[in-house]
Parts: sequence; C-alpha cells; structure tokens
Amino acid sequence: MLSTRFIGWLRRYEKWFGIAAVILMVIGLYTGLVTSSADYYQGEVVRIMYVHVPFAQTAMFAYSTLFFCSIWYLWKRDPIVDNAAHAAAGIALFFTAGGLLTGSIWGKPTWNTWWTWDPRLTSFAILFLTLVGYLMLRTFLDDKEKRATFGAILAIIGFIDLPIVHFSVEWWRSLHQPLSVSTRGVSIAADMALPLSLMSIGFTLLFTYMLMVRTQMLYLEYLLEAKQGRLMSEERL
Amino acid sequence: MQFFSVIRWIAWKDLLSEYRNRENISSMFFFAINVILIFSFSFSLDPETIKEIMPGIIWVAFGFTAIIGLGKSFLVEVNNDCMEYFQMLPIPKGAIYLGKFLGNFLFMLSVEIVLFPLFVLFFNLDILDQFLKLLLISTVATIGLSALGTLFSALTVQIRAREVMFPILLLPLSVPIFIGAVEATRGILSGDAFALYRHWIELLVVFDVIFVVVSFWIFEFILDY
Amino acid sequence: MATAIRGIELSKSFQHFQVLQSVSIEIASGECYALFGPNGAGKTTLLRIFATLHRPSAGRFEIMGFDGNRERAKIRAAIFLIGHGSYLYDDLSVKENIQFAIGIRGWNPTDLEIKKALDQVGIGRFSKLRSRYLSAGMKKRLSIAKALLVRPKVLIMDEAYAALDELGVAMVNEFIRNFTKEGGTVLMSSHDRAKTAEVAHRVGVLNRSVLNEMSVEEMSAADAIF
Amino acid sequence: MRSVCEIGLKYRILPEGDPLKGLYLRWAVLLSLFGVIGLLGWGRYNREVRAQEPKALLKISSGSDLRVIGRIEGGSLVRGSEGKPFEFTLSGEGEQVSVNFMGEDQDTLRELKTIVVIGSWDGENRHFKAKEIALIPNYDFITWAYLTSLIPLAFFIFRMERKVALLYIMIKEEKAYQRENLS
Repeated sequence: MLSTRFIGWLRRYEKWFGIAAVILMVIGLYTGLVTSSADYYQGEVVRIMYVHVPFAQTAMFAYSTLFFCSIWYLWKRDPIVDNAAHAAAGIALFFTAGGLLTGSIWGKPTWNTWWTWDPRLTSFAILFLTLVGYLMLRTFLDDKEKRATFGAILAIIGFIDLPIVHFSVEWWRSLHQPLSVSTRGVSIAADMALPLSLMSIGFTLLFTYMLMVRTQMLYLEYLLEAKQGRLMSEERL
Repeated sequence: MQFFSVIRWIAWKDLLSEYRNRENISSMFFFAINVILIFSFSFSLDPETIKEIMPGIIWVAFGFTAIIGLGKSFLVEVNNDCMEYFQMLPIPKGAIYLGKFLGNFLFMLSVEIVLFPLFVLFFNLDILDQFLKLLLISTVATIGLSALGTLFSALTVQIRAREVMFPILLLPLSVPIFIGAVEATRGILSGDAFALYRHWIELLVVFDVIFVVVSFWIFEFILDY
Repeated sequence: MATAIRGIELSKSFQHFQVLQSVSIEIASGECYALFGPNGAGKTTLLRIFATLHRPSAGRFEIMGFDGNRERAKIRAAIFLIGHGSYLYDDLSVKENIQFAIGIRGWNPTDLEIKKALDQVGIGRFSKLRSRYLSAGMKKRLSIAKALLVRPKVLIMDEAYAALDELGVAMVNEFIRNFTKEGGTVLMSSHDRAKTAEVAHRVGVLNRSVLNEMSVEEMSAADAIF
Repeated sequence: MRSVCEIGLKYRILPEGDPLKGLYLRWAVLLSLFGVIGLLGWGRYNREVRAQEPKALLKISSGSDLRVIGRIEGGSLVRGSEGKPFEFTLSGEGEQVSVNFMGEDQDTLRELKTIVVIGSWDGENRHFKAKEIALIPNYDFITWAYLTSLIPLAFFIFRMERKVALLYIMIKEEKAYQRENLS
C-alpha cells in the first residue's frame, strides 16, 4: 500500500520534474517560435503545432494515467491512487480543452474551418464529455469509497470506448465527407522536429509535475477534512 | 448452474413486475410516440427527404426511449434497498448484471418492434419487406445500448441528479452505436445491397461483445464498492 | 465453543466523521449477543460491517473463520441480515418475493415449505398479497420468514423488535431461542432491555464509538446502561 | 488497512518556512523567463514575417529583402515558362506595383489571391523583383493559439501550487500531525 511516505516522496522530487519541464519548454518555445523555419505549405501557422501537439499528447497521456490508476484502485483499493486518478482526470480535462481550442485555431487557417468531423477531433470531443461526466459523477457522490469506485468504472469504460468511437467516425467520415481536407500531420522537417520533441518531452514532464502537485492537493484536502472530522468526533467523547 | 438460475430469477422478477404495472414500457412507448409526432410536424414529408432523414428520426426516438427506460431500470432495486440484498448475496454479481441486462433488452426491443409500424403509418414508409433486416439491426444496436445503459443506470441510480447524469454518461459513450445503427438503417431504407452496410453490423456486434463482457466483469465493483 | 464472529480493532469513518473507534468484539457460536446504545452510537454501522455492506476503515474481522476482506463470498453464504431495508419488490406478491429472495441464493423451496415459514411468522394468509400493501410489521415478519428458510449460520438483526407488535416480539424471541439452540449465532441491536433479556446471552453497550460488555444480569439490574 | 490520517502522523511532510513566499518568487522568475521568449518571438516576427503594404514601399527608393503583401490584380497575371518570369500587378490600399517572379509555378500564384512577395525593390522604375513567394503571415492565429493555451495553463498550475501551499499552512495550524489527538 502506498502511503503518506509517497506524499513525502512527491514533495521531495516534484521540483526536479518542474525544473526539467521548464528548461525543455523554454528551449522548445525559443526554437519553435524564433529559430525554426516555416512550413512550405502552411507557412508560419505551423508553429501552432508546437503547442497543439504536446497539448493533445498530454491529454491522452493524462487519460491513460487515469485509466491505469482506476484499474489499480479497483485492484488494491488504495485511497491515494484514487487521489492520483482524480488529479489525472482534472489535468486531462484541462489539456483536452486546450487541445481542442488550439486545434480549432489551427484548423481555421489551414482547412478554412473551425471544426470538422475528423475521427481524432471527434474522439477528443467525446473524451472531453467523458471527463466532464467523470468529474460531475464524483461531485454528486458523497461516500468516499463509492466515489472512487464509480469514478474508476466510468474511466475504464470510457477508455475502452474511445478507440471504438475513433474507428466508427473514421468509417462514417469516409462515407459522408470527401477526404480532400487532409487532417493528417504535416511532414516534419529536421528543424521542426527539434522544437516539437522538446515541447513533447517538456509537456510530459510538466504533466508528471502537475500530477504530483495535484495528487498532493487532493490528498491534503482530504487530510484536512479528516482532521476536522476527527475533531468533530472527539467533541462527542 | 447457479449462474444461469440467477440470470433467470432476475429477468423473471423484472418481467413479472413489468407485466403487473407496465410503468416502464408504457412511459418509453408514449415518449417515443411524442418524439415521432414532433418530428413528423417539423419536417416536410416529401419522399426523398424522408428517406434521407428517416434513419436519424428512428434512432433519435429509440435513443430517447433508452434514456427514459434504462435510466429507471435500477430504481426498483433502490426503493426497498434491494441493492443491499444483492450485495450480500453469495453469488457472482455479474449474473445480476446479465439478468437486468436481459430484462432491459427485452423491454427496449419490444418497444422498438411496436414502433416500426408507427413509422410506416406516420411517414408513409415502405419498409415492411425489409422488416427482418431492420429487426436484425435493432437487435444488435439495442444489445449495445442496453449493455451500456444497464451499467450506467446502476452507476447513477444511487446519486443525486440521477436524471441528469444518466444521459450525460450514456450518450457520448454510445456514439458508435448510433453511428452504426443510423448508417445501417440508411442502407436498408435506400435499398442498398447487404454487403454495403454489413460492416456497420459487424461494428455493432464487436461493440456489443466488448461492452457486455466489460460491464459483466466490472459490475461487481458497483455492488461491492 | 468456536468463535462465530470476531472483530478486531474495527474503525469506521463516514465523510471524516469517525463512527467506530477500535471496537473489538468476539461472539461464540450458539450465542445471542445484543448491542445497546444511544442513537448514532454506531450500532447499525457495526452490524453492517459484519454483514459485508461496509468495509471497515481500519481493523479486520472474521465470521465463521473467514476473513472479512478477502473471503467475503464465503461470509455471505453464512450470514443473513434482517435490517432496515425490507428488500421487497412492490409488485410481487409475498410468496413471489420469498421465492425470488431464496431462489436467487440457489435453493428453490417448495410451496409447502414457504407456507410453513409464512404461517410460523403469522402472515400465511397474506401470501398472495402484493408486498406494496404490507405494513412495516408485516414486512419485518416477512424478513424473518426468509431467515427461517435460508437457515444461515449467523443471523444479524438490526433493531430486532422494531415495528413488531407483542405477538411479533414473542415470535421473534421464540425464533431466536430455537435458532441459537441449534447452534446458530445471533448478533442483534435493540432498545428494549426487558425483551432482549429473555433471549440474550451477553450484552454490549456501544456508546460514543466505544464498546462496553456486560452480562444480562448486570444490564437488567442497572438503572441506565448509557 | 490503516487510515490515511494515521499514517500521515508518522512521516513529517510539513514544509519549512513560508511556502507562499517561495511560490510567488518562483512564478515571478518564470513569467519573466517566458516574457523574454515572447519578446524574442515578437522581434523575429518584425524582422522576418511582417510584410509591408505597397503604399509603404513607394516611399522608399530601393532596397532588397523586402516583404510586401498585396493582392494579385485580376487580369494582370502573365504566366511565365522556361526562363520567362511571371508578371503581375500587386495592389493594396489603392496603390499598385508591378512584380516579376522567377521561379516555379505555385498554387498560391493565382489571380485575386493575397500573397507575400519577397525580393528587391527598384524605386525609380516602380518595379519589384521577387525571388520568393510566401503565404500570408497569419501570426494572429499563432498568437491566439499560444495565449489561449499557455496563459490558462500557467493559471491552472499557479492555482494548484498556491492551494497546496495554503493547505500545508492550514494543516500546520490545525496541528493535524500531532500525536495527542490519536488514542
């Protein structure tokens, strides 16, 4: 069973992840915005990629974390894993919204539309709704164990559903929309690959850092409430 | 064989209660009729347009039916704390899920079968010769919908804001079912060859298998959190 | 005598509110143990932990030698809870409700057995009535009829005499006496000292999440037990 | 299974000093760091991406490596082939300049399209010799994408860290870690 030792560990090591993330992101942003060249077809707009792709990747990464934490929770029933899952869900929701937003802004100049029913966009929209549902479900449940378990169930079901959504939309789109608007990625030149990989790794580290901070936050909230609750119980003695 | 007897007992109980009070089926049925009526007033009824929008109308009506019917399916278990009784039973909990799923599936399917003639009536559709194919698609789509709906009904029935949470959870995750069902229905109504929409039915079957199995496995945690 | 129920340092908190604090309890087979305590003392919570409805926040328990965290299915096969919930379906008749509740446990009693059990708890003539029309006392009797048919090794009764009339109380006491004589264990909570004294072998007072044990004589002699 | 609280007592994880002060200091450094990158990006935009209108071009006598934005006038485009340059008139804000371009045919080179030409300007002949053609610089999309993603991200993390710091302070004040409350 993971324990508060784990929280102490988070507290001790979180800063290294944060620092590494900031260094990589600073270099990544510098190379991305200042030194790298523009894309042959898209021009300068391709620079949105350096923030959009890491956002989307991090969202997927955070959702996978939520999925694995959920399975782990159902297996071991360790409350701190539930805190981690809850933290991952909040972060995943944030990055999903950011990914959708930056993707939309990128889509306007490249495909001349804010939104298209692309499989990836659709699965991200579904992911967004699932995460909102997850967090809402948690707020509506009072019992701590029930909240953790039901949340975990929803997260697992949603994670399994996501590839099916992606697949079905792909089929559906091939029927209804001409594939003239290609939403596949741009071919990557060498001086684009550097900022992109820097930002990707940086965001992964940043996510780890955020997960560590947020898990602590949720755990401490619980600890504080438990403390106050115990004071309440002791008043009766 | 206790496993199958549990499924049988649960389905027996649900069907008998439903036969006695008819709450669920009648509310599903009349709700769906209202949806059909509103649609028939809001669209012009020339035959070409109807063919284009009909699959959507059919599955919107069935979707609402699912929200009304499946959402309430675990209410009867909560009313007299029967969920607790299930929790204390020394039996595999997945069997309880399958029993509830079976009942829900039968309710949904029977409502859908009754509704098809009404579509013919209100929209002048000529689907009677395709009825068996429509039935096949309804069956595979309804299995998936009931599998997810039964699970989410058990998940949301004990919480505040149950009526809101159930569709919020069910609808996004059942997007593949609706896409598959609408496309296959469209294929039938426009008289396409079976091979042209067969892959949608296969998709629905895959979805059904995955979600029945996963829900069956995961249901234990809902009862025994 | 073998130990039927053993709770070791059980604690439970709801929403950070500690209901039970390190409660240890040991009940032998064939014993009837009665829990007393003011409202909100944690009696129901303790019973529900033993009925595997709640997981303890800390501590562990065993029932018939089975571990409370790992062997819950085996515990569930051995226990039966008569609690606040009636576990009835409003649109099924009394008899159908019993058929369902027992049948789903894997045993189909004959009509005769059901009739006998219903007669024993005094609601035989209502067997065709839909359970939505039953009164609280009749629902309680129906639960006892289920217990008669299930024949568990451990019977857990929350508020054993609640909603029952005098005949019902006598019937319950008679039932408990027979049940313990045959080796069954009863863990019950109650508010009626006089009636409990007729059947209980030992008594525990749960007050402010702490358990104090005493004998039946001590309880009957005391002016107030909490 | 021991309660989380109980374990919390065993491992002292409370921070030393005032966690809020360190937080604000850290964020001041971070914001200035990212501000510098923003400024560098802005500088690069002015240097390499921003394009002039033809009107501004007419005011200078000559120059090379200039970037001019404008619309290709309808009917003015003469397509070049083997060795012959493309010729067209670029217009914007009522002024026009004639442009020739040596290079390959491109999708963007069509009448009534807005493009950016890069090359040298001959003020006396009012003639622009383009060596490269670029897309319209839509830097506002890029700016929006970065601002709408990174600013909320910073805000999100800042609030999280601040909450953690505050929680540590509150727990310290509540003395949640002292043994005396546990029997």
